[in-house]
This record gives sequence, structure tokens and C-alpha cells, in this order.
Amino acid sequence: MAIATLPTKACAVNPLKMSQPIGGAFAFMGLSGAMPLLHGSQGCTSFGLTLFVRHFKEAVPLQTTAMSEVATVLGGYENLEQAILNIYNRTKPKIIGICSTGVTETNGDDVDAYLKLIRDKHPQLAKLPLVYVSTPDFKGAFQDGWEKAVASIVELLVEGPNVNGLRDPSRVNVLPGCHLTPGDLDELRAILEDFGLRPSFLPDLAGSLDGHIPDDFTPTTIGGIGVDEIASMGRAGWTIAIGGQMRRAAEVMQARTGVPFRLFERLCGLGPNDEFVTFLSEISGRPVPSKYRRQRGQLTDAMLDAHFHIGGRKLAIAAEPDLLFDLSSMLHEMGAQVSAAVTTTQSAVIERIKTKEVLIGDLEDLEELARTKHCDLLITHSHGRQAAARLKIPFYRAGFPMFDRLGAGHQLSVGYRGTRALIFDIANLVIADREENHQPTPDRWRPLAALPLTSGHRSAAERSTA
Amino acid sequence: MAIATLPTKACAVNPLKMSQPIGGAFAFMGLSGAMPLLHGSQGCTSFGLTLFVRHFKEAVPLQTTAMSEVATVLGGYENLEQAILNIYNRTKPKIIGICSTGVTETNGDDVDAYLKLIRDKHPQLAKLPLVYVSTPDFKGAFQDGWEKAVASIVELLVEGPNVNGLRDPSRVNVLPGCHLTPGDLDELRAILEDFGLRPSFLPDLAGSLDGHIPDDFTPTTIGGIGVDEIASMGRAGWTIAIGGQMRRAAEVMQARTGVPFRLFERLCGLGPNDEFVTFLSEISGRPVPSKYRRQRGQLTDAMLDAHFHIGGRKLAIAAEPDLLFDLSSMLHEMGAQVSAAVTTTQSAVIERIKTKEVLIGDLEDLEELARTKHCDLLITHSHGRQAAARLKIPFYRAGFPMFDRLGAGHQLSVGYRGTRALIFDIANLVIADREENHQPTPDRWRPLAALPLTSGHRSAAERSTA
Amino acid sequence: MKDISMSLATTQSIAEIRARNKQLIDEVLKVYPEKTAKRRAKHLNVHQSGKSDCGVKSNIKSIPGVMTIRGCAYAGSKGVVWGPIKDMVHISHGPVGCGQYSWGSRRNYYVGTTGIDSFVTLQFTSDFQEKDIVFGGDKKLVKVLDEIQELFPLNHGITIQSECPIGLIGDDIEAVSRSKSKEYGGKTIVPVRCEGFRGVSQSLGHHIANDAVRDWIFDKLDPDGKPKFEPTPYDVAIIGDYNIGGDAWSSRILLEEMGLRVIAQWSGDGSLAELEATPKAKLNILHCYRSMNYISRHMEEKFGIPWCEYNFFGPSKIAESLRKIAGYFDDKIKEGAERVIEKYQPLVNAVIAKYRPRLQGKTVMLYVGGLRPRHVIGAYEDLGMEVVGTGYEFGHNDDYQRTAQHYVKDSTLIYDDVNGYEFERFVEKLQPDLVGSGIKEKYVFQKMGVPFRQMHSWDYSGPYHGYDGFAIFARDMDMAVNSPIWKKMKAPWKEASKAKLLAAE
Amino acid sequence: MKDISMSLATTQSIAEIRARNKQLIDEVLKVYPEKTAKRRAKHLNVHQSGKSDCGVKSNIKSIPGVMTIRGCAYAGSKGVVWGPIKDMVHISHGPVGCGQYSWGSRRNYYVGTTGIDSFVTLQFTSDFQEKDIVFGGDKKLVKVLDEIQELFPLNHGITIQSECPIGLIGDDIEAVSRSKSKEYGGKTIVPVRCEGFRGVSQSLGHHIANDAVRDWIFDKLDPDGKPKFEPTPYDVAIIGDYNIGGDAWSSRILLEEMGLRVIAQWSGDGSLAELEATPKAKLNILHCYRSMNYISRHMEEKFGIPWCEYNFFGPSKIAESLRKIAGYFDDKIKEGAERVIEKYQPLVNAVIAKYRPRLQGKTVMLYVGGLRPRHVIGAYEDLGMEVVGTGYEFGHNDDYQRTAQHYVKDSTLIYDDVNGYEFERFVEKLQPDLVGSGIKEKYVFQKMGVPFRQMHSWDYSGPYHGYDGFAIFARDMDMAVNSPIWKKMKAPWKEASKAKLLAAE
Repeated sequence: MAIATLPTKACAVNPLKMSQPIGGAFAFMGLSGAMPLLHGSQGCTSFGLTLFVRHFKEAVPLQTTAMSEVATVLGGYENLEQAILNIYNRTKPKIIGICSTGVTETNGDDVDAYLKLIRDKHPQLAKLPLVYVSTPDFKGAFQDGWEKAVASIVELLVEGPNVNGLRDPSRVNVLPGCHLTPGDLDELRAILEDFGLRPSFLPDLAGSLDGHIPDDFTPTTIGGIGVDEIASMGRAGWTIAIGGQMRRAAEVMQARTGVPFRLFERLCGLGPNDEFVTFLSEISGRPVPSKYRRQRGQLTDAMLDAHFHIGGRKLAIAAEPDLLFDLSSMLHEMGAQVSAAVTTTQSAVIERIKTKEVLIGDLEDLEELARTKHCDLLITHSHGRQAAARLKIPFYRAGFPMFDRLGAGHQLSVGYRGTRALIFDIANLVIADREENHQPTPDRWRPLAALPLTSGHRSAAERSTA
Repeated sequence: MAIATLPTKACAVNPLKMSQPIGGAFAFMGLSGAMPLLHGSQGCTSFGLTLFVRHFKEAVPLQTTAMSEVATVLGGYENLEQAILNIYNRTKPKIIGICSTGVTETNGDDVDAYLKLIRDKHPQLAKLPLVYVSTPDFKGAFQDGWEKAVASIVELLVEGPNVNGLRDPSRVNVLPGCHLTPGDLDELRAILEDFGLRPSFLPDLAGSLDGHIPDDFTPTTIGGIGVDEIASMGRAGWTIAIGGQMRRAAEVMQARTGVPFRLFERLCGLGPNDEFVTFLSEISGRPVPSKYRRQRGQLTDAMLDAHFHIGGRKLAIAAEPDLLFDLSSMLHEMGAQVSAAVTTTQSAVIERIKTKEVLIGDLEDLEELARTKHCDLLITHSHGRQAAARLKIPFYRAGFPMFDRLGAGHQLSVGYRGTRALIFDIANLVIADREENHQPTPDRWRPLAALPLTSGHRSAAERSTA
Repeated sequence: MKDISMSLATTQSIAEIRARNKQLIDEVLKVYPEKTAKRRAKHLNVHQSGKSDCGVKSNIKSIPGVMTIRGCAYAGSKGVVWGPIKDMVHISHGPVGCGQYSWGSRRNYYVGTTGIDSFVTLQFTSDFQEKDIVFGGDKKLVKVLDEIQELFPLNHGITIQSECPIGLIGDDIEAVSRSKSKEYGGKTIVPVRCEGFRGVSQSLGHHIANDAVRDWIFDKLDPDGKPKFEPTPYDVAIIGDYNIGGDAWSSRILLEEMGLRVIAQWSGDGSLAELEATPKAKLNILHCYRSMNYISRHMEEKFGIPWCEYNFFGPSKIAESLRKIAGYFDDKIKEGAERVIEKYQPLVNAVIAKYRPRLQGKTVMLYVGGLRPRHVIGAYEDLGMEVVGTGYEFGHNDDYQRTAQHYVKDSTLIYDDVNGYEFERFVEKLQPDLVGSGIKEKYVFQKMGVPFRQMHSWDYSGPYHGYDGFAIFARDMDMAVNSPIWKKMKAPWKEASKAKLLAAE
Repeated sequence: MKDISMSLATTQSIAEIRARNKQLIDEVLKVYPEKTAKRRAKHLNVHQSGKSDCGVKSNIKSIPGVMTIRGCAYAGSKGVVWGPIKDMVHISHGPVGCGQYSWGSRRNYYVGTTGIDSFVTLQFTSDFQEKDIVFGGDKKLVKVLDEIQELFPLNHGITIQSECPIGLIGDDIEAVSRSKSKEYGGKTIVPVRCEGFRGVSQSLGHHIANDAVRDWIFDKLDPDGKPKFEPTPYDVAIIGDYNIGGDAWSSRILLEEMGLRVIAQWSGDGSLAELEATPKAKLNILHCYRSMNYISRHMEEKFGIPWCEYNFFGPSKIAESLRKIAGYFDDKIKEGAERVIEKYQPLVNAVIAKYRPRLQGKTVMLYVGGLRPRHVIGAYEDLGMEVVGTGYEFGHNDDYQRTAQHYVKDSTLIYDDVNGYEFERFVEKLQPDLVGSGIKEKYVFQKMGVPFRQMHSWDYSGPYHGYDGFAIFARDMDMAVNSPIWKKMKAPWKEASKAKLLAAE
């Protein structure tokens, strides 16, 4: 059982964490016709937008209230009003999602009150959902922003139980954590549909950020779940929440609508997917389709093929809690040791991570831990690449952002098939590393001149008894 | 338009080519309950088997007539008889596929006559299909062995048109070339089924070599197309042949049964898949499902994301003709130059390869061509890895064998989705190579002491004007 | 995806183009509310030959909910001016986001051992938590400075790049800087008041950063102190080259080959010692006027160092610039310039011979920051391409003057601080063969089927400066414009009629 | 997948085990036709303590259509004995398949520049076409030899490894070899008649290859020629170590540390010069008896060099071997052996302390080639593991004698030339914790849920020889046996009843 340790450093060097506002904005990107709006200076939006664009290699909608010096002094009401009106007039959004930032939170802008005023003053906005989430970037992390935004969307947009209380048992709500990719969501959708279920994903990034070329352009999101569909989620038979971060939204959903939920903290690995398809089989009343029996066989076979490559590896991993828990558990089940684990924020899943200690820290902590613990596999987002190069160990990119490779949105980790692909990718990295850097040579056994009784092999031998 | 050039060397150094017998045996591995049998000395089988096992990381059925010195002198009748009887008694196969080898072909064994004798002598074999293919390994290549074996299977096992001539327009025969992986076949199966079509794959390696763990063991193949299903292929509405190598089998099918065929020489790339789904839409009478519209959008987007990484690359590629044609055409359409192309055997598709000259040669030829033409991307099977290392250029593994990485059977190249994955993989290789080996440094501009007027940049500048 | 099959621009007369561009601006403005339309109208124009500027307003604040392309003062200081100084640690002071999101996106190359004596690609932040906001962050800053001293003892100095909250909570980062500098024996510690809400774009951040160099570096130099190096008559400093993808390296070699000595690079691959040495230069040569004219003017005023703008994009401008720079020196250098131009002529000829036939007549629209909206025009023209529209993300009127007087052709469309909507409409109508802009715009245009190059960070390529850079620039533009993929985007079934035949019937 | 939940072996008495194993053999034989059963019965037995061999027939030809695990004479010569000689080019003479399929599967490591002075991982074939079969291949061979001389001028010699057709078409490769050798000034060219149809397995190939060394290397040496090096009293040659994954290197260091000089490695990382030097050795130490006893005996007879077998798997056998080897030398070497044993004792202790508790009592079944079916037993026993079954792919009776006398325990199941069917049944019944065999068997057993290690090529790992190799061996066996994945293979829904609940009803 792992314990979470707080950082001792004041300075974050090579931060792991992305901050809350863009985590919140990200959730709105999975809504159809949405415009996420950061309430802050235009730099926040510009930087955050760049981050998303570099990761997904997609045009991404994100707007700013462009807080200037004067506006900051006077308070943000006017900029917020102007931004909402401009967006409303020009892009005809179905919903605007507003996230606060450090500057407006420091300033103490009462956005809820502003919104009320704006609505009063501009009756044309009456039917436009305006969802506000308080996401100061001096609190929490990306995952927290997402968690709050989804909970707010459920709270504000899902209708309560209707009078006749009719439910459609084939409808299933899926509340995915922000650690899942658009590719993951598509994979889950296919799985649910193969059980005859009709899923509603909230948010649904697969529709908006899966890297497709739409037939027409819109300045808002180009896909995602519609506001109407969200409103009707109370009619589903079940809610499936994925990742510990989604418990909150699932609970809000249940409280508002009575729809029961099942939380899957993980969906990478054999066991979690066995549970998942078993659950789907139960709620659908259908046997597991042969396709998944076959995929399961392919996964176990991949595990066999890869166990000797991944087994015994000393893993250093840094990621947001749910992703960290998911990937490290899967690799632990493959025989790897979780030797260094760093995360961004508190979470209930941390204690279930298969290591002694999980540090809430930065990539410099990860690098240092990996060095002292002789780790030989590094997993984190793209900013870990230089640490891996310095450590001369293989590097697998996982998490957000991944700006230096193509296909981030299609990377899979869920499902039997996704786990299989992930295991092959990691095992192949390890194989390539062994070929390139760890072939035995006679030098390993040639005694060093200066140390007549300590031959060069020591490090290798000691490693295997360490 | 490319011309095929014959080798001038007598010696093959680092051969590209696999030989015919195992190409033939491979085809039988896609039949259910089959036992491929090499008629030759046991080494042939042992080596061939090892090659398959290392590639697929699967148990692979393959038997030998174990020709000894004495048997070689006397002729192989007795060994063949004994092998067939032992296989029949012990493994109860649904079919035995027999391929000759260098030693028995040199010896002049008349296997067709032997089989007749064996059948006469052992009436218990009356209903056991024994398909013989002459595959001397001093002729042709792997692809030729496959081509012949599939044609023989069609010739011998497919029933002629039945009396009432009934056809089922939703049934489609698919004759895939040996360059497609089990993963490719599954992808194609899913596509066809999404159009409401019911495909029969001959051979169907996806069932047998997709890397799954079966519930029970059999000493023969653990999946693949059944003999009965093959027999009924004459009732299909269409035959789809994939790869130039499959024209022959498709023609045999048409001649025997009247089923019309359409040959797709390629299925990697945007254009070929547009043609493919358009054809499926036509023969099924169904519109293209939205799933494929979306996948097409994802592919074009991937092409956009990758075009600058792949564009301008000088490709050196060695593969069997159909694979060579398919991959090199796709990369050419992405803006790469096909600077060096080597293949194993003659084929009608060679003239359509987008380069001047295709050499029927070995990997040493490829390495030499890549060196003189300053290629910066190498594609061939795993044995090209050392050439790539010597050339210090990125290496993408394609073709058979791929023994030094996991997941060979799941590698995709067909379909929109498969092409997308392939493009990402290759582009990411190129990106990694650029990061690791081609970052500009001040040394590029520091004049060399010995050559005052030729500064270090020359090579770079010349490269871009070469 | 829109079908943009051919370029129209080349088939029309100047008058026709002007009329079309005017009409286009009117069309674009039509969708705005009246007030907004009036405001935006001032930023859009069609250039008229002979005018002293482009006739657009600039450096005015953006409209909430309309634009997001611009950055902020913090971006101008940390991201542009200070960040590339390699031997100093630059702290993003405040919450984690600002520094984290912009981390590593500018590709400022440098030589050094990262984490030991160089820190450009590391990211430092004081990662403000709520308590720092509530109780003030100066104490945390002290701790951060101490930690940096301990973790990275070989750093030559530290800068404190203020994020928005710093300006609101009343922290006295100047006092902390002074006291810690004293404590560390006079170590250079530079507080920079570049809070994101200041100004209308990153531009004010450049100015603030320039001023910080003046106040916290130059003003602390001992004017009578012995110079740390032996001056020569040929000492110059490169100002405003951020060494994106190696730009400064492929520039510097040309200066050196003509006989000059480069004593400082501001700030790509630059160091604190180089900043300190610059007041001894004989000439400051200024590439990015926008971001570093302030400090150049200051050095002229205070130290009497002349400065001259130059442009190392494309052979025409390079030759012009080399001669212009040489004009400040003696014949030895003037001959040196000619020798350099001659030396590279064969390379230039080869590049042009290869690429010009493939690019001749192709049209380009630009929308970038800094100097690029004008500076790169010559390089395109050297390849036979034509820039039919350009605009500055955060330019001032002096930028538009330079653009009008030296760069753009008659009837070129000009758009200041253009937003996504306007830019898309312009591109849709002008149908250029290439758009050069930033990462945020890239995928919008690519998906429209328009070849695109990121012209801030050279799209993972570069360098583009100097003769060698031109060869790479030419190759890249060709690869973008002439990639075969642009012809393949359209789905065949969109036009296809319904299923035509059913097999075997 | 079968459920193999625990090992039974450890809970039974020797007598019970013997009875069970006998019964198991009977069961397995039952499915064969009578004739085949009779033949196979001779190859299967249960070892009885005190017997001089294992009581099985061996080195008998395999049955068509039953087994495919064995290789052929070509494999024994090209793949095992000759292939690793690094500075010679080995031509797979005949059609392309034989050499191609076996290319690079043995991981014979070496030091050298591949393609320049070393050729182990290159593959050469005369790639016979139909015309070569019909009209004879000698002309082609001449051309191939000339090409190799031109393409790889630094090769030190060439061998011609005959594939099946060569023996049938009447080519005279010996004549070609002689004439080309003369033409190239006495270059070593060795024709090897290792056609695949000769003999019953790769074993005859070893013998043929040994004979070719005798006839085409040793017999061409000038017996009165000056030795090319200064002999010492401590010169030894390592015979029969193929340096799989570096085995010979981790062995050689031990010999050197005890004071011996290794003048040759046969044949892993070996060279022609080393082969030629060996007749001057004071002792030939022989690891793989099966493949190289022939040439060792020949050298004893002809040059009077004694030979001794040794075993460098696991600390017990290593120490025993070091002392045995030292026994051929003076006290200096004897002391050296003791010093080496003492030096590595801490490493041995650490390895055993870490892994023995994890492996104690685990059972192993082996089926491998060469020396491994017996040699590795000690290493397993050092880790507390027990080998409950073993067999040779191509052993002879002298292998089974050594096995019986020095290695296996009472009641061990013995299976010679076992086929897939028999081996699967044995494993199913004996339920070992680990199977060590070849790549062809690997996936069958893994899919049954039985931990497996390839024991020919060390499964991409190694070395396993010497003390350092033991540490790697121990880690690998632990990783295989104790991988968490073995517990996770079974699908939950197999037992699961039908859908239990339907949501929200």
C-alpha cells in the first residue's frame, strides 16, 4: 500500500503538473458546439491553447476574456460580458464553459454573480447554457479541473427524474476520466455497442479531438456530446465512471437522477477488463461476444510474449493519479517493479498503487528517484524525454502533453486490445534498448587496471542481486 | 514506370528472399485442421518452422518427410507414405498440404504419382484432401509458393457450379496475398461485415496465427478456413483478390465457378481504400458506413500531420513485390522518394512502382543502393536491422520475418485505420531520428581547419540541393 | 474541406486585386456588430505603393471573446527575451500553468550541459499554492532562490518572471532580489515585472524585459571596471536572434567570415557574460527590431553604440544586409562582405535552380509575430513566390512603416491582430498556395487543404537564417506547397451516386 | 489453457515417482500403432540410480510425419561448428532457404567490424537457381568465391557448406576449393559435405565439420613451421563454447584469472588463426562434448594434447571444473583456481540468498541439444530446483552415460528425441514449474500456462556460463517461474453463470 508524500521543495523544477483551468476547459471540448472560455489574461488562453494544439495537432476552440491591466483593477465583469456576447453573436455556440484563472481568482471575481447579471441584462442568452467552474491554477491539478467541470455539467445540465420515471436499460452513461484518449473512448464505445448498449459519453472527446477532417468548419468544437443528450442522461440504466476522479460526477448524477453507477478505477490490464466485460454482460444480459473472447486470448498471449521483457524492469513513472494507478498496476502485473512514482495531486487511488511511496512532485524528483533507484524504464508525458535521455533509459510517453510524436489522440490503453497494443509497444521499447545499449561485450569481464580484484562485471552482477 | 533488373552477382549476401516451400506451407496454415508437410530432409522443416515460430511467437504446425540419405537414393515414396499415415493416425487432420523442397525436386520425386499410389494402397485416406504443390526452393520466392498453393487449393477443393446455380450475393470470397498479416485480415473482415457482407478468407491466417490462446490444443492448425467452406466458395457473389500474386487464384476460381473477381493490387493508402470501400458499397448496395467516413477523415488528417516528416524522405525498401508496391506507393503519395527498391521475384506490379529501377536482389544490394543514394529511411524485414544500423538511418520493419519485435501478427497496413497507424509509426520513427541524430549544432557552421573555404555546412547544404 | 483548386492572384491586375481586397475587407466586417466592425476596420487595409505605412492601427488591445492568438507580457519577457539566456535560471514566478504550458515550445538552441551550466530547456516555477496568494509569496521566493543556488550551483544568475498574481498581491520581488543578491556575494538576480495582464500583447513584455536588462545588468556594471576581454575594432553583437533551430549559428558564421568578431548573441545561445560585454561592442546589429529596439536605442544613447537593422532571410536580403553592416567598418570588412557573398553564390544558384521552377508564381499569406511578417518576404521572392497578404500579431506602427517602405508590394492585403474568423475568410478568398503562421492556426488551414508552414518555430525545421538556412527554407516551402497529399483529400463517395450494381445478379 | 496449479513431484517417494513415470510412458505409447510404439519405447525410460547409462536408445533416425524438432547435418556444421568462426566467410551452398531461415538465430557474439573483418551475422548463399541444379553449380561456386574475394577482401578464409542438392548433382566442390585456394595464394578454402540428408540429425554435421577442420586446416599446417606466437606452459583452448550471448567471455575471464592463457575459442568469437594455433595448446578444455569431441580426440591422438570436459553452469560445477582443469597444471594454477572460487563466493552467496528462497523445490523438465540436457542440471540444483525429466535432441549413448553417471537423480524421466505429442503429455502429467527447451516448443508450453525458458539461445538473455552468467541465469529462472502473469490467464466468464442482473429493473 502506497502512501502519498508531499513535496519538500518550494521550487518546482520541470513540473509534471498541468494546472486546473485547462483541465476544466478540456472537459468542455468534449461537448458539441461548445466554446470553452478562460476568464483571465490572454496569455493563459494562448499558452493553454498552444498546449492542446501541439498535443492533438488539431484546431482547438478556446477563448479568453483578455483581462487587461485596467480590467484587472476594475474587476472582470465587463470583459466577461463582452466575451460572452461576442462569442454568442459570432459563433452561435450551444454552450459556453467558463473557467477562472489565477489572475481573476486572486482578484476575487464573483463569476456566479456576474453571470446572473449578464443573464438579466441580455435576455437573448436565456437559453444558452453558461457553465462556470472555479479553477484557480494555484490549487489542484489538471485532473481536478476536469473533475470539477464534469461534475458541474452534470449538476447544471442533466435533468432530474421525469414524472413517469421511465428508464431505458440499454442506455448507459459513461463518465471517462481525462486520462483516456479519444481513441480509448472510441474503443469503449465499440465494446459497449457490441453488448447492445447505447452509451452516452460525457465528455466525449472522441467526437471532437480524434483527429478527423470534418466536412465543414465551425469555430466551436466540431463534435462531442450534445446538450440535449446530456439533459437526458437521467434516463440511462447505469452510469459507468472510469477513473477515481469520476466518482464525484457519478455521485452527482446518482443524486440528481437516481441512476446507479459503477466505478472502474482502471481499464488497462487483464483483470480490470475481465471485470468490465463481465459487468457489461450482466447489465446487458448478453454473453461476452466471441470477439472479446478472442481479444482476451490475444491479450494473454501478448502478456506471455512480453512478460520476460517487462518482468523485473524497474519502472519510474510520473502521471496524474488515475493514469499512474492504471499503467503502473498493469506493468506490476506483468512483473515490473514500481520503483519511482510521482504524481500531481491527492487521490483515493494513490494508496492502491503497488509501491511504497508516491511523491506529489515534479519531473526533477522523478529523475532523481529514477537515478538513485536504478530504474530502467521511464513513463511520463513528453517533458520527461530529456530526463530519460540523461538517464539513458527507454522512455514511453503517456499522459498529457505529448507534443513530440504524432497520434497522441489515438494511443490506446483501455480494453483487451488497447492493453495488448500498449504491452507490445513497451516491450518493444525495452527490446530495442537492450539491443542498442545492453549487449554483453568482453569489456564487461575485462578487469579494470586500477582495481585488480574488481572486474568490470561487478555492476552487472550486482544489479541482478540488488 | 519502373523496370525490373536482374542481379549481376552470383553470390547473395544477406538474402532478402525466403524460398518457395515455406511460402506454400504458409498458405496451408490458414486452413482449419491442416497439417503442412514439407517433403525433404528434416532440416528444411526445422529451419522453416523456427522462422515461423520466431515471427509469430506461436506454436506452428509443420511436418517433414525426414528424407534420409538412403531415402534420397531410393526416392521419397516410402517416407511420404509413412509421413501421411503417421499424421493421419496421430493428428486426424482435415487436410494435409504437401510442398516439395530442393532435395526432392533435384531428385525428381513424382509426388503426384506417389499420392495416387498412396491413396490406392490406403483407402482410409479416400476422403482426406491431400493437396500437393511443387515448390522447389531453387525457383521463385515465398510469394510464389503462396500463390501456387492457394491456386492449387482452389483448383482441388472448390466445388464447381452446382446444378441450380444459386448464389448468395452477400457472400464474398477474399483471397489475400501473403503480405497481409492476421491483423490485416481481421481488419478486412470487420470492414466487409460492416457492409453486410459475409467474407470467406482463403487462406485465413487470422484464425490461426493471430496470437490468441485457444481453449484446447491441437497438433494441427488451431483455426483458419474449413475445407467445407472452401468447397462452397463457388456460391459467393464476388471474389476479392488482394495483391497481384492473387490474380492467378482468382482466375482459377472464376474459371471453375464463374464467380467474378476484382483484384485490388494495393490496400494501403487513401486512394486504394477509397476504391475498396466504393466497391464494397457498390456490391453490397449499402452506403459507406459513417465509421469509415470518420476513419477516412482520421487518415487524411494523419496524412496532413505526417506529410512534412515523411515528405522528401529518400526511401530504401526491400520486400516481396506486392508489399513493396503497396508500401512504396503509399509513401510516395506522402511525398517520399522511392530511391532504392529491391525485390525477390518477378511480378506484374513491379512496373507500377514509383521509381526507375527495381532490383531483384539481396539486402547487400539494398544497403549499397541506400548508401550511394543517401537514403534516410529503410524498410524491409528484420534482417535489414544491421544495414540500417551501419547506415545510421531509421529502420521500419515490414514483411516476413520479423523476429526481433513483438506483435508482428498484429501489424496493420490495410484499411484507413491501418494506413493511419502505419503512417504514424513511420513518421514517429523519422521524428525520433531527427531529434537524436540531426539537430543542427554550431559545428555544422564551424569551418574545417584544413579546408578554409569549405565550411562544415557543405554536406547539409548540398543535401538539400542534391 | 474546401476545394481550393488554384491561385487567382496572379491572373489579375493590381487595380483588380486592390478592388477585390477592399471588397473582401468589407465583406468580412459585415458580420460584426457595428461597434466591433468600426474597431476592426482600422486594423485591415490594402497597401498602396508610396505610402509611408500600411494604413492600419496597431498595438491596440484585443477584444474579449474574439481573439486568442496573442500572448501576454510574461510571454514576451520569459518566452522571448530572457528565456534563451542559457546560463541563468529563469523562474516562472506564480502558479504552475504559465511556465508549464509554454515550456520548450520555442526551440531556442544552445550549447552547454543542461542542468549543469545551461538551463534553457529546464522549467522552473514557484508553483504558487493558495496560501502563497493569501499570505504573499516573497517568503516562498526566498526559499526558491536558495534551492536553486543549492541544486544548480553553476548558474550565473537568476531572473524572476512575474506572473499575473504577483502584481496583485503586493509582493516586493525587487527587495527580495536585492537582499538575496547581496547574500550571494553580488550574484545577478533580476526581477521582471512582466505580469500577463500588462499591455495588449507580448510586446510590452519585450519592453519590460529590455528595461530589466538596462536596470539590473547594465546599471550594475562598474563603468570603470576593466573589461573582461580584449576589445577589437571589429566587435559586434547580434541582437534579436533567438537561435530558433540554430538561426544565430548560421548567421554568426557569415559575420565571422567577413572578418567581424561576434562578442554577444542576444539572446539565443547567449549568456550573462555576453549581455555584460555588449556595451563594449562597436556595432549592435539588430535582427528582431520589435523585441529589442529598446535596449539598442538605450545602448546608443548611453554608450554611443550605433545599431543597424539587418535581414538574413534569403540571399537578396542577406547580401544587402552584409553590405550594410560592412558599411560601418573599414575596407577589410567591406571586402570580407563581398567575399562571403561570392562564396555562397554557387549554393544560392543551386537552391534557386532546384526550387524556383517548382515555386514560381506561388502565393503566400503570412500572419506572424516579431520581424517575420516583413523579413521573410524577400526569401519568398528569391524563390519566385509572391506574398499577397501579411500582418503582425503584435506589431507597432514602426513595424508597418518598415513593411510599407521596404517590403510589401502594391495591393497587398494587410491585417493587424487578425482573428481566426477574419484570417480564414481572407485565405478562403485569396486562395494562397501557402499560409505561414503559428501553431494555433496551422491545423485550421491544413484541414482546409491549404499548405501551411509554422513560421514562428520553423515547424521543427530550421535554421532559416543565412545562406544555409535559405537552402532549408526553400526545401521546406517546396515540401509544403508541392506535397502530393493536397490532391488526395476528397472522398470519392461524396459525389458517388447510390450503389450501382449488386454482384452476380 | 490447462490448469496446472501445483507441482506434485515433491510430495512423493522415489518409488512412487518411478511407478508414475513408468505408467506415464506406457500411456503415451498406447496411442501409437504397434510398430511405432515399439520403436519409440526404446527412447523413453525412467532413470535408475547406479546404472551406467539412462537405458535409452539414441541417435536413431526420426519417423517421418512425427517429429520436426531436430535439424540436419547442414545445421550441425554451418549453424553450430563453422558459423561462429568470425573472420571466415561461410557460404550456404545451394538454394537460398537453408541459410536464410537459420540466419542469426544462434546469437554467437563476437568482436569485430561486421562486413569488414567479421562476417558472423552476414549471410552468404549461392542461391541456386534451376539452371545450377540442371547444369551443375561448380561454375557458380567459382564466381561466388571470386565475388567474395572482391567484396570482402579482408576475409581470412572461406568455407563451403553444402546443402542437399550439392550431394545429388555431382558437383566437385573439393576440386573448386583446391583450385581457388591455389589461385588466391594458398587461401584457406574449406569444402564441407554437410548435405542435410546425411545422418539422423545435426549431430553428423558436427562430426563432418570436425573432420573438415582436421582435413582442410590441420593437415595443411606446416608441422615444422614456426609458431605464430610464443607458447607458454599455461596455454589452453576453449573447445565447444559458441559464445551464445557472451558465454565464452564470462568463461574465459575465469580461466585467465586463475593464470591460464586462452589461445583459442572454438568457435564462438573464434578465428582461423585460433583454429590454427590450437595444436600448440597444453590442454583442450571441452564444454560441448557432443559437437567437438571428435576434433579433441584427434588432437590428442595426433598432437598429444590432453583434453578435459568441464561445466561452467552454476557455482558447484564451476568450482569442480576449475579444480579439475587446474589438476592438469602446477600449483600456481591450482592456487589460482582456489583464488577465483573464493573471489566469487560473495557473488554466489548473494545470488543464492536472493533467488533460492523463491525457487526452492521448483521442478524443471528439459529437452535440449548438445550438452545442456545434463550440464545445466547443477545450476538448477544450486538454486534448490529439481530436474525431473530430461532428454537429448540428438544425443548419443556417451551423452546418456555422462548424464546417468554424473547428473540425473534416481527416477528422473528420460526421453530421447522426444516429439511434440510425447513431450506435451509428459509435461501435462508431471506438471513441472518450468520447462527449458527450444523456440519450437516454447509457445506450446507457455500457452498451457507453464513457465518456459529457451535453453538453446538463452531466450535473448545470457550469458549463462561462469559466475556472472549464473547471476543472470538465476534472475531469468526466477522471472519465468515467478512472473505474476501465470495466475491471471483464466477468463472469469468461463465459470460465470448467465447474466445475473439487468440494470435498473
